[in-house]
Amino acid sequence: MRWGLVNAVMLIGLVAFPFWALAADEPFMITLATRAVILALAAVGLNIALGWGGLVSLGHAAFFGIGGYAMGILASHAQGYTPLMEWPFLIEGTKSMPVIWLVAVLASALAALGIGMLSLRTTGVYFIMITLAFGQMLYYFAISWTAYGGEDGVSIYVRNGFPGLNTLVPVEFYGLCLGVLLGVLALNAAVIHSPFGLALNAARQSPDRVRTVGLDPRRLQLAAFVLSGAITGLAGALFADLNRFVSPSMLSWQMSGEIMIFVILGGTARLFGPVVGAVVFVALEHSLGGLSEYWHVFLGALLLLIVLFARGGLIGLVAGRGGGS
Amino acid sequence: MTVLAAHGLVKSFGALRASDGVSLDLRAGEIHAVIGPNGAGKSTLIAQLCGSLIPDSGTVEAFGADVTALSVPARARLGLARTFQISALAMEDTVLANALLGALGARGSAWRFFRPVMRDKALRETAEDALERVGLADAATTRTADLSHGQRRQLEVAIALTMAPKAFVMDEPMAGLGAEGSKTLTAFLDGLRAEAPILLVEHDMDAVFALADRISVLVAGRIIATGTTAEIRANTDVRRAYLGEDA
Amino acid sequence: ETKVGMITTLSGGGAGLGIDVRDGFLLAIEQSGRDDIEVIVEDDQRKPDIAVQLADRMIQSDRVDVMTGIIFSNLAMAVVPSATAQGLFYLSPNAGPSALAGKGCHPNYFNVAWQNDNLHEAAGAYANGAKYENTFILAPNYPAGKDALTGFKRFFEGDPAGELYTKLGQKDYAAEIAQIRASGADSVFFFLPGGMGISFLKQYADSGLDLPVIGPAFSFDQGILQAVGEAALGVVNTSQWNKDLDNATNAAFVESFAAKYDRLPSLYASQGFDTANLLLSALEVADPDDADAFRTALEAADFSSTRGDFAFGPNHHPVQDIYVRRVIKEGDVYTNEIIGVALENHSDAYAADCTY
Amino acid sequence: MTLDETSPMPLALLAEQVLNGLQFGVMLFLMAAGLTLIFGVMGLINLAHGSLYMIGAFAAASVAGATGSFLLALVAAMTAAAVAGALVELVVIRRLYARDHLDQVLATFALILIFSEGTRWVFGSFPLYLDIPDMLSGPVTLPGGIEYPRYRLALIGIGLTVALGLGLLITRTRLGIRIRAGENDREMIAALGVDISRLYTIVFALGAALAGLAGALVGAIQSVQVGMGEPVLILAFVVIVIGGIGSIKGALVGAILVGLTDTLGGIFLPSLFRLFLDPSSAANAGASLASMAIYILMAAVLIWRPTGLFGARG
Amino acid sequence: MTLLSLEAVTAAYGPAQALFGVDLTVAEGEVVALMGRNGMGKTTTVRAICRLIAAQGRLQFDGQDLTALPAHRAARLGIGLVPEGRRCFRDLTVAENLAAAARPGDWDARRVEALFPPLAERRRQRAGSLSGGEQQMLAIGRALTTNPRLLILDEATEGLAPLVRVQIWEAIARLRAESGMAILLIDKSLREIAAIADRAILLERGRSVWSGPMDALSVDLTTRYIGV
Ligand SMILES: Nc1ncnc2c1ncn2[C@@H]1O[C@H](COP(=O)(O)OP(=O)(O)OP(=O)(O)O)[C@@H](O)[C@H]1O
Ligand SMILES: Nc1ncnc2c1ncn2[C@@H]1O[C@H](COP(=O)(O)OP(=O)(O)OP(=O)(O)O)[C@@H](O)[C@H]1O
Ligand SMILES: [Mg+2]
Ligand SMILES: [Mg+2]
Repeated sequence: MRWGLVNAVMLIGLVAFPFWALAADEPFMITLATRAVILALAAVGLNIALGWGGLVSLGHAAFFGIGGYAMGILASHAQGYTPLMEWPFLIEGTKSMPVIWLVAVLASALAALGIGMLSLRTTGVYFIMITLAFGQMLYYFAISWTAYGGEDGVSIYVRNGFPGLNTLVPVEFYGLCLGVLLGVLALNAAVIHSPFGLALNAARQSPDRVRTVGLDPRRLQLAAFVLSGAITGLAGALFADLNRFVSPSMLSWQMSGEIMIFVILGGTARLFGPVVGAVVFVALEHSLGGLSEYWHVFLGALLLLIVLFARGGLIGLVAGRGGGS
Repeated sequence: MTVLAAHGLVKSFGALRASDGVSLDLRAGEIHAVIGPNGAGKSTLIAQLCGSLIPDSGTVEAFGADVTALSVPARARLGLARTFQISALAMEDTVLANALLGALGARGSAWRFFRPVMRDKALRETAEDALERVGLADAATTRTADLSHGQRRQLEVAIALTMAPKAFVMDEPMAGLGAEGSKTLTAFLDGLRAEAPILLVEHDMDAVFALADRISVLVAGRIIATGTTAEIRANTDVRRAYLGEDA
Repeated sequence: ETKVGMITTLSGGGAGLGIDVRDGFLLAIEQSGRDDIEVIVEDDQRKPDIAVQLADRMIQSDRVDVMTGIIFSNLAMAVVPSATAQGLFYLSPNAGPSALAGKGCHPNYFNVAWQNDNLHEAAGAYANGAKYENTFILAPNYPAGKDALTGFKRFFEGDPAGELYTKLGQKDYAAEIAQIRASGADSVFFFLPGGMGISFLKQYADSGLDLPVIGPAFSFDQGILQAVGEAALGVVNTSQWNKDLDNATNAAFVESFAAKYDRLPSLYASQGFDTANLLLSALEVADPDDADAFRTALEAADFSSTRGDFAFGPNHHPVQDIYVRRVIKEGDVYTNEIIGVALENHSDAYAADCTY
Repeated sequence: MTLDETSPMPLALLAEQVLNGLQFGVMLFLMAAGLTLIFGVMGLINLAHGSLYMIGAFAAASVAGATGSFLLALVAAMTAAAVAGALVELVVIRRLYARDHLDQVLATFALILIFSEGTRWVFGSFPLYLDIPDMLSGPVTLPGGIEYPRYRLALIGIGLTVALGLGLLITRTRLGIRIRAGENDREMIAALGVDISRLYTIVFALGAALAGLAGALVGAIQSVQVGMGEPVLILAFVVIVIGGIGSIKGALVGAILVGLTDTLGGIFLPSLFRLFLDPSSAANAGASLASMAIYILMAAVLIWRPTGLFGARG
Repeated sequence: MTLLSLEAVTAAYGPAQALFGVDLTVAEGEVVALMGRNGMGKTTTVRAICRLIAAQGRLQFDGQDLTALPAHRAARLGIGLVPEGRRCFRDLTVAENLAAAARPGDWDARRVEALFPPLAERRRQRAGSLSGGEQQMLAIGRALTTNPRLLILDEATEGLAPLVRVQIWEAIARLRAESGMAILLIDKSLREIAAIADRAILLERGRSVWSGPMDALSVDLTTRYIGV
């Protein structure tokens, strides 16, 4: 099928890209690609809630930011040789990515559980807005959280380490992020074809039906929301590591909006939709930036043309509608 | 033996008493039809029996236990299968996927994240059997939204079948079916009562008189009569309030 | 050939500041007549992650020698530590967060504008001179806002009648103004950059309250004054620069800037101009490839500043006079005149914490 | 502080603050009314509503600058925003009614980019000047000795008048009936012979005009600058969600609730924290919580009533 | 005189074709029944006439080409639709439902209320809170207030209790008798249709397969195409 072809092309492109960049002596292109891959990961996370779960969350920056702060807090303590907490038991900071990832995933999953339990009482636009509300609460909290820099955020000077890799080398860090993305995509593919995926899909379309066969749609959706939040949280940790910096802007509603734009732009409920969306958006941002001081106008116009003429997102445009997941 | 029963159900929407002390029971092996004018509270009664509405007072009993406090899924897991007055289906999915959902529900859990559902033989068999029985086997890979109205009603029944329930509750399964469709479905339901009793809400009097072992007449939230087909046909109140035939 | 990477805010709400810094900077480069300096200008959209990305690009692909341009403290915090850690020089034309002045200072980081607290400290000092005893103070609830009130209180000898942190980006100050009225304060100090300050001043002027107001230059600068209009007339503010500062460099700068861009230069333009001149002066002596020599050349600050005397303290932040200005109307244009000096040869409070 | 920890807030000050909250709420209502109308009638999530607010303010500032008349400026603001709104509806939105909500989100997000940077292109990067008209400047003394800005009183008056007018329009006129009918079933109203496209353009332009009016009115006491619309947009969304989407009454109640919460929260929360924290930490903690207050309000309302105070639909 | 005429009309929902060639005419003052089993395209034909779905072929109303018109213009030519599923404006009151699309003519809210007395008693009640039968009456009344020359009734008795059905059929008969309005009728109950319709058209898989006077409709045809 054509969408299968699109996925394959994307995959090959992502893997081959750094080789091209190295050959063309464009090292920054690798960093840019890393950014795209990480944002894609965040969007893949959102897509699970939004695309398959039908949960349009405008608060995913919360998880992105929590992941980011997990990295910022742990690494800044490790960097300053100050313990994270001494009572009731001693917790030290760390500069090890695997540990940071674990913390980021757990923390954002926990947050998603709490936010999800309350938000899932509502549906539709109300759900959009209540998730936004929780996102904004965390945003304002982070702004005034002086212990970790408030609006200025937390800087770490050197990227964290991953066993067996030199993360300071752009290609190696790119490879690591791509690995994570592909792993998560594989997980995503498995989940949507699993019994859980089937039930989640039905819960989006007809919660009453799901209920009458003896399943609880809200619990299915909550599980999807938690999974989604955890993945976006992981992306947040990587993003913070890419920038060696975390600040409340990672928690802002604009960030939530951008992640959502990636998903819609690429095509909702398509495995590679968010990846296409993020890659295209980052590429546009990069290539239009030099065009004019007012390049946002052109970005806007392009996006507008895409929505008007590409039903079902860019993947839909290329691969045709229907089929999909 | 009583399979499902309502005891003195009261449910108000604001000033309107949609159920005003409704008591009724469904016995093993029977089809019990509930008829009554539009807005009499039939769907409201079904919603309370299945758990999607909580009664203001009164109790619901299923399979010998008080289930008034149980949720819809919990009652479904006990063996209560419902079809909707307005089809509630996963429209973007295939017909088979909808049936698989029922089978999944019957199994009691959807918490499996990795094994592709299509490769689960047991599930597929249950689902395909049910489709076969209602005559939808050929449409298994059709998108549900592309089904005709009548086929959707058949799918509703098929999903109920996948659950191998101990009682069916059906809200106007014939609505919108043409004469032919009604005849087929009537014959099918006739056979189904051997598997599990059916509480049937229906306006199609031909079907009701052909199928029902007992009939209850609900008017303005109250049961005004319960009896055999012959008794109801003869009841002048019913004729005046509902059938519109000269008494 | 020297490559300079300028990351600054050119789009969105804060764009006016970045544009002025850029224009001032480029004016100085142009006037130097040197064609071996390439300035790469990029828009950070006021987003930290974009700023970091641009910095990465400039370092990795463009291989710049010196970076500059950032307007906002939070963006500076995102870019500067990692850029200097990679051996680049960073010359700040505006933001001066305390974290980079004290413990987090770096030998390759130079601030050509001020440490964030400076203008607020000067306002505190001015308040003493004006015999204010219970000034009401307010600022947005974010690190620069807290630095502002801390800076003010560091020098203010009276007892603030009230201390308020407002929401970042807030535009309606009716509630705060009512509190000021009720507090019995004898004056008001506020730090509300950008649109927040415009809103506050207009609403304050309309409220009928006539307590004297002081603030740092940011809310009274050239780019913004026209939008505040009459409400700003007579307000006293503190600044290290004004267009009427009496020195030859400044006179030439003001004239050439106005001639080239057809508007009066702002504080930010002067800072951009000075930053470029500092860079040019160091390039005369050494090459950035020779980091130690280049650093020494920068430390000497051997350039003529639009502010008159200019020197770096031990933490590479300015030691300079800070003036008191008043908003006046010249013809149709609102602008400032200098009415005195608030602090002479002022450095910052964090220098002692800085060890390289 | 003269407002020391133990003495209660003077009644006059409290009254003044309540007025402030009311005024803020009433302005939010102007934004929210258009948004809720557009959402309710067309099912459209219009993120570009904030841009229309900005367009109103810029149009007002330009016209006030050129003519010196505030009244003309208001007319210009409403006209410019209505025209922009109608254009947007005709050129873009019209093609998206049949689509997913999410496509509308993406399209209107793109419109924000175009409008914001386009405005900067035309008007430059510096804020514009727009001031209160002389007639309405300065304070008046209200009963109880409260000195209150005349302009803000006028805002409350204008806002409530618009609310009343809009309420009558929606409930009493044929246009209003058709708008609500379109909300229920847009295909059906067309099948009965009502030109739904024109109705939508009118509603969109009406919503836009209200946003433009709000932008101009608020622009006179705030800054007229690029990007001014988005923070208000978010607040307007909060308002309509609290009130219940599609309900004008809900928008009014929601707006006033949000206005009061925001204003009074900023005052009382720091005082509350002062009971058990030192003044500086109290100011800090209070300010932090105050900035979250309306979001907490919204979350609480939705958890309690998942479709807002007056909403029926999800 | 022919009011409505369709020739070789086709239509599709996205990729799925639903009409393959429908021919149909309704003359002024005539009552025509459109019949066929479930999913044969009756509602789709109605949607094509009302311009709610894009259709190809020749569609004319009163000599005017319908295919170029948007839905509201078609309606204004004098087509009044009572849709499948009633679709009253549920948040509007009865009176507002009757006002929403009213156009000047003989039929106003008063006359509708005279035809359906239950509506008069519920003028201020939300349509959504009416019983099914009352909603059906409202849907018919709403179409009448547009003063149509052709009234289209799609399943006007579906899901109604027998007593209410009788009332609806009586009203339709009165309409025909009193105002001589042309009516295009879709319904499942052959007996009632037979009593009122002049002509019938049978649909089978999106095609019109038979058309003729009501009394020429043989048992053979009805078993074949309707299933009774
Ligand atoms: N959620 C609700 N809120 C308010 N009123 C309701 C609600 N649900 C049902 N009603 C009202 O309760 C009454 C009974 O409705 P119900 O749907 O049970 O009738 P019914 O007998 O199933 O009618 P029908 O034969 O038309 O399906 C009606 O008047 C209906 O409008
Ligand atoms: N919205 C839709 N999308 C896709 N296919 C549709 C849609 N509506 C109807 N169809 C299909 O078009 C065909 C004709 O349907 P239509 O509703 O016109 O039938 P009908 O004769 O009115 O049937 P019924 O008696 O059940 O109302 C059917 O095969 C149906 O499945
Ligand atoms: Mg019912
Ligand atoms: Mg039909």
